Amino acid sequence: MMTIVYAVVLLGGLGLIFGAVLSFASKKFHVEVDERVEQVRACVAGANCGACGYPGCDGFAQAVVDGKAPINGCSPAGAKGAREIGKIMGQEAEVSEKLVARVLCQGEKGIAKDRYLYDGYKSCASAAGLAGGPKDCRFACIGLGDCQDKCAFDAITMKNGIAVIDPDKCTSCGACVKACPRSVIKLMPLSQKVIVRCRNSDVARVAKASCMDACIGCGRCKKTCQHDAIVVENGYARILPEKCTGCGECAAVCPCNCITVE
Amino acid sequence: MNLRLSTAPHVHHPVTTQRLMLFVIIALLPAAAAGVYAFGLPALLVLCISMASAVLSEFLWQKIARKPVRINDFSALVTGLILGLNLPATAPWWLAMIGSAFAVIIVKQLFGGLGDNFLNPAMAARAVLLASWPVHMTNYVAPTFFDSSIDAVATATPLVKPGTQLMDLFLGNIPGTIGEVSKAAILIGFLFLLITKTIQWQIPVVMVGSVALFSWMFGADPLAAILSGGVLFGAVFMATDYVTNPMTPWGQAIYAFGIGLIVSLIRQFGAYPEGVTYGILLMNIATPLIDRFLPRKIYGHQKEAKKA
Amino acid sequence: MMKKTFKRGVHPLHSQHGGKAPTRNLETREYVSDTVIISMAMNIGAPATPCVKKGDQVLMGQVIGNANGFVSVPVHASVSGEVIAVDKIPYLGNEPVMAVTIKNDFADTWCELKPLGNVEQVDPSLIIPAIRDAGITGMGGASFPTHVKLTFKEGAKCDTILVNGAECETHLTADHRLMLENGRRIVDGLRAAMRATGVEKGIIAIEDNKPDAIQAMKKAAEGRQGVYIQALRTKYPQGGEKQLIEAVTGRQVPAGKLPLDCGVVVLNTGTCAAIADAIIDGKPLISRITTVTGCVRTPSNLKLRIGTIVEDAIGACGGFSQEPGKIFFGGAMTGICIPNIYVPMAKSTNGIVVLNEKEGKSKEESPCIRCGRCVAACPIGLNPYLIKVAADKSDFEAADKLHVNDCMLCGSCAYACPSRRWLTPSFKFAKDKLAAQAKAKGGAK
Amino acid sequence: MSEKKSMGKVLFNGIITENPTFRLVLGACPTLAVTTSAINGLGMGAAATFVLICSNFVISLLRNFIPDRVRIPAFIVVICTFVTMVQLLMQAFIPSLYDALGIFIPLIVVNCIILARAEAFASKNTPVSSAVDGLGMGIGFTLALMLMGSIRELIGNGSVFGVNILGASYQPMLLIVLASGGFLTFGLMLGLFNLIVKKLETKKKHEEEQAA
Amino acid sequence: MNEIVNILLFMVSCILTNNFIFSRFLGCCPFLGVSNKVGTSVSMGLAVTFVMTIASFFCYMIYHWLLVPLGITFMNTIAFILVIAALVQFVEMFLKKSSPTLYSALGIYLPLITTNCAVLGVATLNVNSGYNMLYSVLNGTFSALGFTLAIVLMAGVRERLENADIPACMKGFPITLVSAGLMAVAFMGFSGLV
Repeated sequence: MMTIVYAVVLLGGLGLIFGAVLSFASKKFHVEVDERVEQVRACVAGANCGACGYPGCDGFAQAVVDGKAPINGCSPAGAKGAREIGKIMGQEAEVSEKLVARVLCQGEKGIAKDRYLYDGYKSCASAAGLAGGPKDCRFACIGLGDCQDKCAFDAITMKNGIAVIDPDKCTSCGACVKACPRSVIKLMPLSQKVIVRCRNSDVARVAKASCMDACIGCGRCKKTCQHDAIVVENGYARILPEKCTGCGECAAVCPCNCITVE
Repeated sequence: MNLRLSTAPHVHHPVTTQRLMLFVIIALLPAAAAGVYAFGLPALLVLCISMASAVLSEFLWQKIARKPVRINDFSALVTGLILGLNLPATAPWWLAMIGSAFAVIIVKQLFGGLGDNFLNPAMAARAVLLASWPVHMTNYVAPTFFDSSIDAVATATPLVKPGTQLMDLFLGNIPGTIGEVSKAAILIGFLFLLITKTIQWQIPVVMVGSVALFSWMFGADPLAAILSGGVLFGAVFMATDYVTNPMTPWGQAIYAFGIGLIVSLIRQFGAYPEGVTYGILLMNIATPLIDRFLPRKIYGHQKEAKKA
Repeated sequence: MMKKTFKRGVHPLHSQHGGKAPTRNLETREYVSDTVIISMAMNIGAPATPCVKKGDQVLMGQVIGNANGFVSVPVHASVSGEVIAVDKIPYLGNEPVMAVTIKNDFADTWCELKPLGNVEQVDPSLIIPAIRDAGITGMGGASFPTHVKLTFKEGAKCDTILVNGAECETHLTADHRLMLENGRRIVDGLRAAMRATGVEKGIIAIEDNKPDAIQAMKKAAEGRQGVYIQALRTKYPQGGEKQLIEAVTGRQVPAGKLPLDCGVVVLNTGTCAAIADAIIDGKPLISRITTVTGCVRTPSNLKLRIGTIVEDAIGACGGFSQEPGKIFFGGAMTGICIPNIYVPMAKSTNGIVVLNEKEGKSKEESPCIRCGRCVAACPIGLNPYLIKVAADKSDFEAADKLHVNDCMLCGSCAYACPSRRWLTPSFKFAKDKLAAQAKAKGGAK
Repeated sequence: MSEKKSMGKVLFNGIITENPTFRLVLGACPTLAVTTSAINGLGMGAAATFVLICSNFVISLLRNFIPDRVRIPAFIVVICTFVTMVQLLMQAFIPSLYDALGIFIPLIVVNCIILARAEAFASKNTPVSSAVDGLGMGIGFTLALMLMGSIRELIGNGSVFGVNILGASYQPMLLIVLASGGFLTFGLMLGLFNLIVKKLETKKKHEEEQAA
Repeated sequence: MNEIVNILLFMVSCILTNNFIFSRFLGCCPFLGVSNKVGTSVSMGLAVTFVMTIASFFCYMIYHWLLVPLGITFMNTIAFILVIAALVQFVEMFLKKSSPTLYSALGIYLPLITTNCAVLGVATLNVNSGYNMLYSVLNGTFSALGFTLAIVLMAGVRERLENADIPACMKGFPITLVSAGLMAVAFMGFSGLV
């Protein structure tokens, strides 16, 4: 009987002492932290198991807010936790319209003329620095896959010497845009269906000599467009997405097949 | 005329991975021959099974994992041969087979294949075999030299026993694993590797020196310590495995010194009679840290370093 | 005399065939083609602006492109004749460059020259402007305007001018021939540079595989004030600026700084000769010695007018001996590939090397076996295998921490690699990206 | 009906989708240490399951009374109570198993699974579903431990649950029942599990695509 | 003299022979989780060493001076975990306020340690093995150093593996476990050393 009393007293005593000390300490040693860290902290499992590779749940929450840890990094919290964290972290991101990365080049093998046989390090950036790149057109997609390497979502494949982006898989993270040494990839609104797939600003003669599908800046599309949605600048046409209705008449008149309609 | 373009350099040293591996195999041949001479056909059988299993495992893995098949770089062959040379001649066929498969698949390919393994595959496999089937792995016999009049006598330990002549140790007239018996053959291989610049002298020399030093400190005969067991074989062929030793000469010296220390410790105080395998494995594990923490002098940074 | 050297490095000559033998012992030949294409961007810094137009008649040595700013030099006509085009042409870099094409009338009529006379007597303050007006840039490869190198900023202290006669690159023997045939001019040029800058000591450093050049230069330097000859071990990259300084003076160029920061200026032998030409004869830089070798019928050293088209230069050597697979300007360790044979050579083109299909073909990369050969080769003391991993992952921050910016792209690591990994290109990639990042950051501020 | 369905889902979640051992890789210490034989695995799993169910239930009951600031220590005390109960029970009734599991019985307290479920599930759900969650997780844990125990026993000893299977001529691979064998087996099984899950996912996706 | 030798041997056995990770399986969760960077793992190891030392000390006192006299030794687990939890939390808060540098180096790992079975394990082991106070504290310190050694070595290996071409299904935990297994094989070489 006494044992039970002792046990209870001990436990209660220890609990009281520790509780008092800790509550005192937590007031005394309080340090302010980012509000979002606390919110994220509330969503994780809180077991301090270390499975995420960060020093405890606080460390993980901090890392998520800093953008270092993935939102699904807490395996004990499961998919549900990840969604909640995603909500906290993604509040700003969801406002704007969905973008998608587009490759503005159709210079496949056989369509764009080759300048030489590239036989070096498999990187567009390297090839671009060698005598103006392996393709005659200096605006063309080089096709060695720098963007593919950087895409974390397997959205990019190299087909016939150019990059092709699957819009369903693209998350518009922009990694490929940064990776491309030629700036061939651009982020565009997903709703824009009519795209000029060329940005060759050479004069028409040179452009046509280097690629069959090069935009020569003839302006026929501009004349055809009833909505003033096309401008011709720097020797190539560009579509203004806010005016474009997606009718596709421009694509029909383009002599060089460089406008595509989805 | 279609010219090729690439970035510089446009010439390369003629040495290739394949050729380096081939040199190692050639250097291993004397030791293998000595082993087969000492222990007879069973030894040859063990070597063949071990090599075949290693190459086959590599081939199958690369096929299944849909990776480029690179068995022609000979690295699997080297692994198989070294593992075989680390087995006793009495090893059953399945032991050699499992060992090689383990070395190639678990220790090497699971980590990404050649160059990505952090442990020497043959060594790790040997340690695993030793822990799994201790009886089979330590069933050493005295050499028969194809002389049918000598019975194969089972002996307990490959290490030096009182009364063993140093000359016997050197020439290989002792029980032990297939490859490690003849020190003379190993030295021939070492010279070959040095001449072809396949390896540098640092690791073998420092390791042997360190074994001598520590066995002397612990009160054993340094010369016998070097010549007995797998010290020489390990120093020349296993500690020098490119993939698992440090990159810089100083790092390699530290690494080799550490192996010597651990080998002597285990031999003198540990439960195992021989510690070369564990010495090499443990220093393999420490290699990334050695590479990481050993400072390098970089051109143009000396003064800064002094300031800091 | 003690032979000096630097740490690590490789020996590409000992293991390579091709080598230097055929061109080393042949006297330099003069060759003039009927058309030259003179690029306006032959120096690091701002390109020159063409000041002639199609149809103009030009004289040899006449300025056809004006310098733009301080780090820029004028461009001169290398032949006399008619300008037949002023146009943008695709060249070796990313962007097309402006170029002037001149049809040679083979009269070689010089424009009016203004010689300054003997280098020991000329007014030192006139030397540097003369060097700039003569359009002289570093002729070893980097094409840095020489007058910029010799104009010291306030407070800079320089005690030595080094003349780089190491010629450590494979295939090239142009500097070797120059030293043998025109050693006096090199010494004159060095003296001019020394007098212009007030530096007391000039050292001409030569690798010991050219004993005849060492002898010739010793003779040429006899009795000249403050000029010394230093023999160096034959090793690549002995002729790299930083390695040369380390080998000869024992000093190191601080990371991210210029040689001047450790009190040294390095000039190429060809540059020195050009300086002498500019001072003594008043002639601008319109020709240079170029080694044309590899798969050509008669490999030779040619004295070519700047802007000579590769096809003509190869024709002057009897044409191709085998189907060419790869052609590059410079030696095999750092040479820059050309896309076709219709491009012109420039002031820094010290060699035109033709490899056949087999030699030119790149080998497939195999996995790194961590053999440490790259580490043992790197003259800077970097860890190439680690930098390569970081660069391949585009982890430029990590690459920066591994000091990729100290890499000078000498190619030693890639040469030594048994797995044929593309080490050097990936470093260049990382360096370019880091430079772009730094620029973007600077712009943002 | 929907209640029942969601209970089933909770249960299934613990056993397969979020299997604590193979999917979440929690509680690695006991997984590695006690799975030298199938029976040990089963025993450990059962003990942990008991603690999981009870602690989840109790914590869920108390969830509205425990102040937020001290909830972790409070949870630990609850868990600890049940662990001590299990410890005493096993000591009394199955001493051989208790000896075999040794220190890892008290260490159930610090098993991440239990605290993680308390924090992530029990403190936000009803007592009954918390208990079911505990049961699911517990079963998942037990199955994993038993599977690993069986494999290690089979390879390292030629038997499962003490019954010899591979025959007398089998040369057991002793390493597998040693410490290093635990790591190796767990690692390889985890890899295999990942492979299977991935295969299933791609197959499912493929079917969905075809259906679409 | 003999005692000193015994203590030395005891230390070696704690670090190498009876390594917490490779032969006792204690502290595996942080060993697997926090071993991805060498710097992090060093900090983690030192934090564990610190906590294990003082936890051994306090638990010894609680057990022998409170639980034993009261006859409620069955309460050891619950008492120990309370002591450890409170201790860790107190140290964490103290560090956070008093020395932010030390906190950022070590303190952030402290919460992880509460649920680290190595700490509770060492307290329980001390009781089970009947160590006196000196040996308890030594066991705490040196076992933790053994843990540190293991986690730092592991971190070195993992940093290297980061760039390895590991099959997709083996990435992360699986390959870490296999590495740990192979490292444990190597550590078997130390068996019988003491």
